[in-house]
Amino acid sequence: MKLIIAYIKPFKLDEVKESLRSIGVTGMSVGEVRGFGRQAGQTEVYRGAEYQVDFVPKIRIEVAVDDGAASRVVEAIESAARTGEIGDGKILVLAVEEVARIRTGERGADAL
Amino acid sequence: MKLIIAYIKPFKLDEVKESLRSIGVTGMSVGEVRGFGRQAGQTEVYRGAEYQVDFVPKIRIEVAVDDGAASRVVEAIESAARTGEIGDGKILVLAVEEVARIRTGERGADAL
Amino acid sequence: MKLIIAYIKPFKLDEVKESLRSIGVTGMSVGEVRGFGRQAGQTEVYRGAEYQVDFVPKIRIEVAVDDGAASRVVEAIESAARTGEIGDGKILVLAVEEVARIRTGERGADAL
Amino acid sequence: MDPGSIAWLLVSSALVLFMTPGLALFYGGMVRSKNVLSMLMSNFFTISIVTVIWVVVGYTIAFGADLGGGLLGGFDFFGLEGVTGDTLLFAVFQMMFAIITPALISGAVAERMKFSAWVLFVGMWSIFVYPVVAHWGFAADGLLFAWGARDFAGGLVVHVNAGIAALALVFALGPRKGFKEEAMRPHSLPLTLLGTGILWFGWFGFNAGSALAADANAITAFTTTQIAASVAALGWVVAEWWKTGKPTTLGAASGAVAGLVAITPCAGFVSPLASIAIGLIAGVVCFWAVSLKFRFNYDDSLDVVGIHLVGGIAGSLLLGVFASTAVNEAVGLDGLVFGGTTLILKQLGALAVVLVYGFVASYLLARLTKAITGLRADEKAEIDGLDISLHEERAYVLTD
Amino acid sequence: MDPGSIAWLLVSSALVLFMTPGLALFYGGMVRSKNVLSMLMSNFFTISIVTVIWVVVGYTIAFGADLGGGLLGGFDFFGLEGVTGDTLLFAVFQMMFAIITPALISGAVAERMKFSAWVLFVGMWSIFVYPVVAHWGFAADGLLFAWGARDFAGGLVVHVNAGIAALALVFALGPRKGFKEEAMRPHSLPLTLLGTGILWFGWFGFNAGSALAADANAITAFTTTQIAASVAALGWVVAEWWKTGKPTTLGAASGAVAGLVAITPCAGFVSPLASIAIGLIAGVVCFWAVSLKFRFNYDDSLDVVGIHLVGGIAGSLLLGVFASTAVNEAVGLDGLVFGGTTLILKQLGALAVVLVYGFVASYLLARLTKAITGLRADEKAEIDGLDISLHEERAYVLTD
Amino acid sequence: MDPGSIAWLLVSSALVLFMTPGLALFYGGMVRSKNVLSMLMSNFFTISIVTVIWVVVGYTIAFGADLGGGLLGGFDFFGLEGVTGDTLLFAVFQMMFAIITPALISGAVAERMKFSAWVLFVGMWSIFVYPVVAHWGFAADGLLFAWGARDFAGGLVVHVNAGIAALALVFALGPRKGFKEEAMRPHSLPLTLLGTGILWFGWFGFNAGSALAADANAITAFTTTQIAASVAALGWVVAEWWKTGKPTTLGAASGAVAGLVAITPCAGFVSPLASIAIGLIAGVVCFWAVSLKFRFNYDDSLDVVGIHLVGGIAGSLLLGVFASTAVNEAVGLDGLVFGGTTLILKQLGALAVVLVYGFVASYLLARLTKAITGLRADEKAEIDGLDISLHEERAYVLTD
Ligand SMILES: Nc1ncnc2c1ncn2[C@@H]1O[C@H](COP(=O)(O)OP(=O)(O)O)[C@@H](O)[C@H]1O
Ligand SMILES: Nc1ncnc2c1ncn2[C@@H]1O[C@H](COP(=O)(O)OP(=O)(O)O)[C@@H](O)[C@H]1O
Ligand SMILES: Nc1ncnc2c1ncn2[C@@H]1O[C@H](COP(=O)(O)OP(=O)(O)O)[C@@H](O)[C@H]1O
Repeated sequence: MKLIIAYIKPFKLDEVKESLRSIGVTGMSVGEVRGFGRQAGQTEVYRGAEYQVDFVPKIRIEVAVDDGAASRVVEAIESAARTGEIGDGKILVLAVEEVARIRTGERGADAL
Repeated sequence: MKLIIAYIKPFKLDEVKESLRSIGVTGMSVGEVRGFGRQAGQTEVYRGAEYQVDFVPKIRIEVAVDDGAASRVVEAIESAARTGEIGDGKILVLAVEEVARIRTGERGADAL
Repeated sequence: MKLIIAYIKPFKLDEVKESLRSIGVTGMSVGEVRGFGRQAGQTEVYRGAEYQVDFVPKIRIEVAVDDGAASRVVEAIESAARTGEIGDGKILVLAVEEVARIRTGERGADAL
Repeated sequence: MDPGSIAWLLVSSALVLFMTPGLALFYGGMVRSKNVLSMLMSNFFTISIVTVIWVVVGYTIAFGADLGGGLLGGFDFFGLEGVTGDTLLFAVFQMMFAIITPALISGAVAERMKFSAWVLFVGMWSIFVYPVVAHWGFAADGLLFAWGARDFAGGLVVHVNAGIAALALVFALGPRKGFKEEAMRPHSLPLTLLGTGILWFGWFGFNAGSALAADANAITAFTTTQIAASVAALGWVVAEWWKTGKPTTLGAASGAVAGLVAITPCAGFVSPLASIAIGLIAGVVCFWAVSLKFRFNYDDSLDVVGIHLVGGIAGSLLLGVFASTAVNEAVGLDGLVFGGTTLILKQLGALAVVLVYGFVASYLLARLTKAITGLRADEKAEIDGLDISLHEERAYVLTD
Repeated sequence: MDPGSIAWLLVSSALVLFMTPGLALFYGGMVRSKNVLSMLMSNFFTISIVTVIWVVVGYTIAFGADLGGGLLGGFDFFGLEGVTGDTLLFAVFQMMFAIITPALISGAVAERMKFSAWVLFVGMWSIFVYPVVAHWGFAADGLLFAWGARDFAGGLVVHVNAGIAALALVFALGPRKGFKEEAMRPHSLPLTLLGTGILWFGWFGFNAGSALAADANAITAFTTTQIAASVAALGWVVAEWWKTGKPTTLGAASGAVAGLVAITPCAGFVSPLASIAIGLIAGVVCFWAVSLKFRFNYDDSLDVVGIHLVGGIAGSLLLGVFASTAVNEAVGLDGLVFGGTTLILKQLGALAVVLVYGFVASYLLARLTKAITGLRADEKAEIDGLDISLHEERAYVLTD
Repeated sequence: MDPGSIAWLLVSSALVLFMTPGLALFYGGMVRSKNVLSMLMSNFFTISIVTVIWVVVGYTIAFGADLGGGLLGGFDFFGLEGVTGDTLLFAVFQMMFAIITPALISGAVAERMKFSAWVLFVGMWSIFVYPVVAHWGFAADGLLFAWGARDFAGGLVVHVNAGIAALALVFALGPRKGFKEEAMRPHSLPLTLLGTGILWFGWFGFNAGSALAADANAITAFTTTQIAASVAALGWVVAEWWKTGKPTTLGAASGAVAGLVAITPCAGFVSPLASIAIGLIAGVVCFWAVSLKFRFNYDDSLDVVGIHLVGGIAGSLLLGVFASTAVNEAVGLDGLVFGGTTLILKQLGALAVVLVYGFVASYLLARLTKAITGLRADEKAEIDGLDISLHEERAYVLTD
């Protein structure tokens, strides 16, 4: 199995979720991160003092999937999250050695 | 070494922590995520308009452990986090190539 | 490619970011976690009742890098995040099978 | 004026001023976290804009000696010239109404209107709409007042006026990206509830202060205000409990505000028992009215139309039903339940006048604003949030 | 009544009403984030329920002409019939007390009581308990007042009464899941401190308003209120600094409230110097009292017993020590330090009456409520939080 | 005193007390989330400390019969001995000023000062500095007042006095770790805006209450306060819009406070039109002044110097420009625009006296405090945050 980690623009979460759902993904976990990258951070001003904040808000998605589904998932995220502008984010694919479903104790693909 | 990632119900964190502690785990890192899965989201109502929120709050735990301890850790989490109801969560096991302790520069199992 | 995960003390984030930038790292993602480890938690008191809170706030950094850069990145984080006191944190190195840049669809090292 | 009444009007003025920050929080809690500062800023800055305008021309347009036909006040009090003592106190008390009225509108255009456009619109509206309508409804020689329509503390002048302007502006502005598709949940209901508390508190100054003395009429207005707010919250919550199965905090807050709106034109003109009926009707009707925007497809973000326009109309008409010359002679005519049929017709007429003028004038000002500054923040700003885009600030930084 | 006193009582009424939202925030900050709305809702909705009940029957039970023996007021003022002018002002001012008293109880049952049960309980309690005890303690012909016991602004009628009801309700309800095992830390102390500020501010209306005139007695009550609150905060913080090694923000807030509670029965009856002693004792005693729940195993979630019951008892008895007819003749008898020994006995007697009646009546109402709606949210609702389970709302949405 | 004036002063006292929690939130929102409770605690606890000190010695130092030369009040009112009725009301009203003045200082030393040091410093400062300067500026027989300098509601006594003490303390304390390197962004601007709303609301009591009666002068002071605050917010926002390209919420809030500060010494002595000028100057000048700390390298964390010292100086001097005996005879002399040249010199002289005494005395007290308790939290505490280190509490727990 694979763990797919994606960093995306926050307002794209809904589209990505729907896109994943439409290709049969049944689960995912989503968190907030601050991203640093090519996309410039934003200027903030407090009482006349300007600060350049390097980090921009991003959403981090984790999806564990079967080996076979991995590339479809990557593509689904890619197409849903793309705006074409800098800062659209990255997708990583990692190998997962084992998966367990807590409720049933199932292991492997059944646990997803 | 292995990295064990678990998504659990928030109110189970204390039990899972104690259970891990009792089998000798000395460290872990815990974050908040929103989970999407079989467990239905909750309805929210604002001024009469009902919204179905697909995501439910979950806790995400990361534990890096020795290869040998991995299955014990998975089981400890499993038994502590189980309620038997949908949404109890998943556990993933990933391979870790290297670990370092920042304070001492130690590497490998000693760093844990 | 590798995914480097580091748990560090929150106030060290700026130094770590600068240190990574100085060795040519162009991206990273940062989140908040609560860490459990050797470092003692803090006592909190509410209306005379004392609570020992085991978790301490930590910053979690993820950096995806080329295989060749991994050890330099680990060292850069290590030296920037070190205070020499308990709780400085850990660094994990995991293998990444694939990387994609959402904006362009690039794969592999080019996507970073 | 006796010192007791001066004391009461000073306090009332302070209370009504305090309502605007309260409103800012009430609205601020309801928007998404990326827009809360833009909401607060629109409200706070409205205090600044309107204060200046009111001092210079607003007061005199509203309360200067009528220029003829009850249409406009003359320029006798330009720059508050010669306004001192008790008259100055009245001018300041009324200033606070002039401030909160456009501030109310901000809820309808939340999360997408440009700040510069807001400043321009409020500036013009505070010259060409508010003081004009205030003259009609509040001045002794004003069109509607002289005709016999009544508005105790601003059901027409404040709430209907703001509500219809909100509708006009929403038409000119268009809906938020994602309207009816995304949830757009309130980011902090505790903030909204705090705002509700402040609004309720301040409304005693608004309504009971409008008696313009520390007397029995102020006591009546105070009482009916408290009752209507309470009963309307009850009405709204029961209605939603019955319809959606759950009583909500936002429902209680919204109901209370609906009740406060509806009692505003009636406060010192009706009995405590009548205020129970007024509150109940307002709570249920406004609960129903906030769903209209989905049906008719206008994005009144925070329900200014559903609550202030509809609640204001309800209250203004219910005055025609429950007004009692026994409670207060100054209302002039009895309402339906006391056998009077004239007042409600005058209220209807007055409503029509304010609705037509308010809509047309506000819509024209919105188009004019659009021509000068544009009305909407660009799409990227709307997506990233107005706080960072228009104000370069973040509301919450919990990570430093 | 002179306009100055009308102005002061109008303001005081507004201030006391404002205390309930303040209390909601004070409590709301102390619960976990999943229950903050349920806390706010319990308090805001109490305003609605009690306002209606007070208008219909509450006021007349409390202040109607006594039916005999000082036990109950008659039904002369049913539906506020014939209550106008100054009497209406008094009725409204007292209404605000009738509202905040049950609201105080909500802190004890936080994080587990069903909302429907709360509504029912508050409704019945506001008919069968509050106005009855108010009649005894506040009405000139009421049992305890006529007997010579004194309660300036509600030490007995409000705080002891609410505190003992809280205890009864806690017994009927049982502890929260995890009581004494989990930390259950306050989710937002800034909210609690804001609530404290509002409570303190409003309390001036509560205590100095109870002089029922803008006169020297109001000034005294105002002063002693300020002093007692300050000194009690000092006392609590010093006590905890000494005991746990750290001065806490929640300690300062809790101490201030304890002082405000304790001075309530005394405010217009004691000298400023006496209020220092009263504040100091209240701060230290209540700091100690909030630990009792762990020792005796009752889950008084937000320390309504530890602060309002204990603080109210302390204040009611300390009136027997520090009361001064030189400060205010109306107290009737001097306290111990001025050589009077009767008043403290009367205070003890009055306390006993209120404690017994309050506990028994509140416990019976709790059991009755249990029989009708059940008292507790089910376990899943308690785990998921009452906000989402009972109200289908989330307090904070920072991710949209 | 007539009941109306008593009512107004009771309310004003409550309003000024409410400003301190307001200030706590205003400041609390601006610090990082790990220090917000320490900020709230410093402010709330200041209420406790100063209340006690004021009752015991502060009032009599400030308003006891002069001991000679206008330097100090005598000990006639030690422990508020013999202070009752109207005099007690005055003492309580003035107490609230004595409280908020040191509270203002807390913003300058935010995020690093030890709590024990703060307690000690405030205690001594409230004996040796505040009441002394209050005597000079406010007492009829005080040095500066008798000489002919004027300070309507505390431009010198409150704002310059607090501002210069802040500067002295900042010198003694040194900058925060990371000053000029890290961003140190406000953690919750909604909290700051809420605080601004409360401050603005309370300031009506501060300034219009200082008329000490519900009369025409109170009305004037009320009006000029409202105008100056509004215009200063406008001025600040326009200045920053022009300079940085964006209008900010924090700018609007800061400007409003700057205007309120500057109008304080002038409120009842100038005309509404003059208050426009005063507000405008204050807004622009203070916007410029908050940048000085970066240039001159002193870490005045939340700009107490930039806003209160500079705004207080501006207002005190502008009184010399705009004072009008036609508005209020009590100002004694006309300002420059009315041809008077003496008043501004007296204002300058008075400023010099307060600046020198305030700086020297505050600096000495800071050194004394350092010798006794130390001034700063240790480095680890500063890094971890003062909340958890000094108070063992966390402001926000959203995860339980
Ligand atoms: N090497 C990396 N490791 C981890 N996360 C990264 C890395 N590079 C980029 N990211 C994440 O992806 C986001 C987008 O990257 P960025 O370089 O700004 O634009 P783009 O995706 O268009 O190349 C970043 O904000 C960050 O969250
Ligand atoms: N494929 C997945 N990848 C990542 N996280 C998942 C995945 N499936 C489920 N989860 C996480 O596990 C949680 C529980 O999953 P769910 O399907 O609701 O119930 P169950 O664990 O009983 O199968 C989800 O809320 C989500 O956080
Ligand atoms: N086994 C582990 N798995 C995941 N995270 C860990 C683990 N051990 C420690 N951590 C993280 O590293 C942080 C520091 O660890 P700790 O044991 O306190 O000190 P040190 O880094 O000095 O050994 C913890 O707070 C936690 O966030």
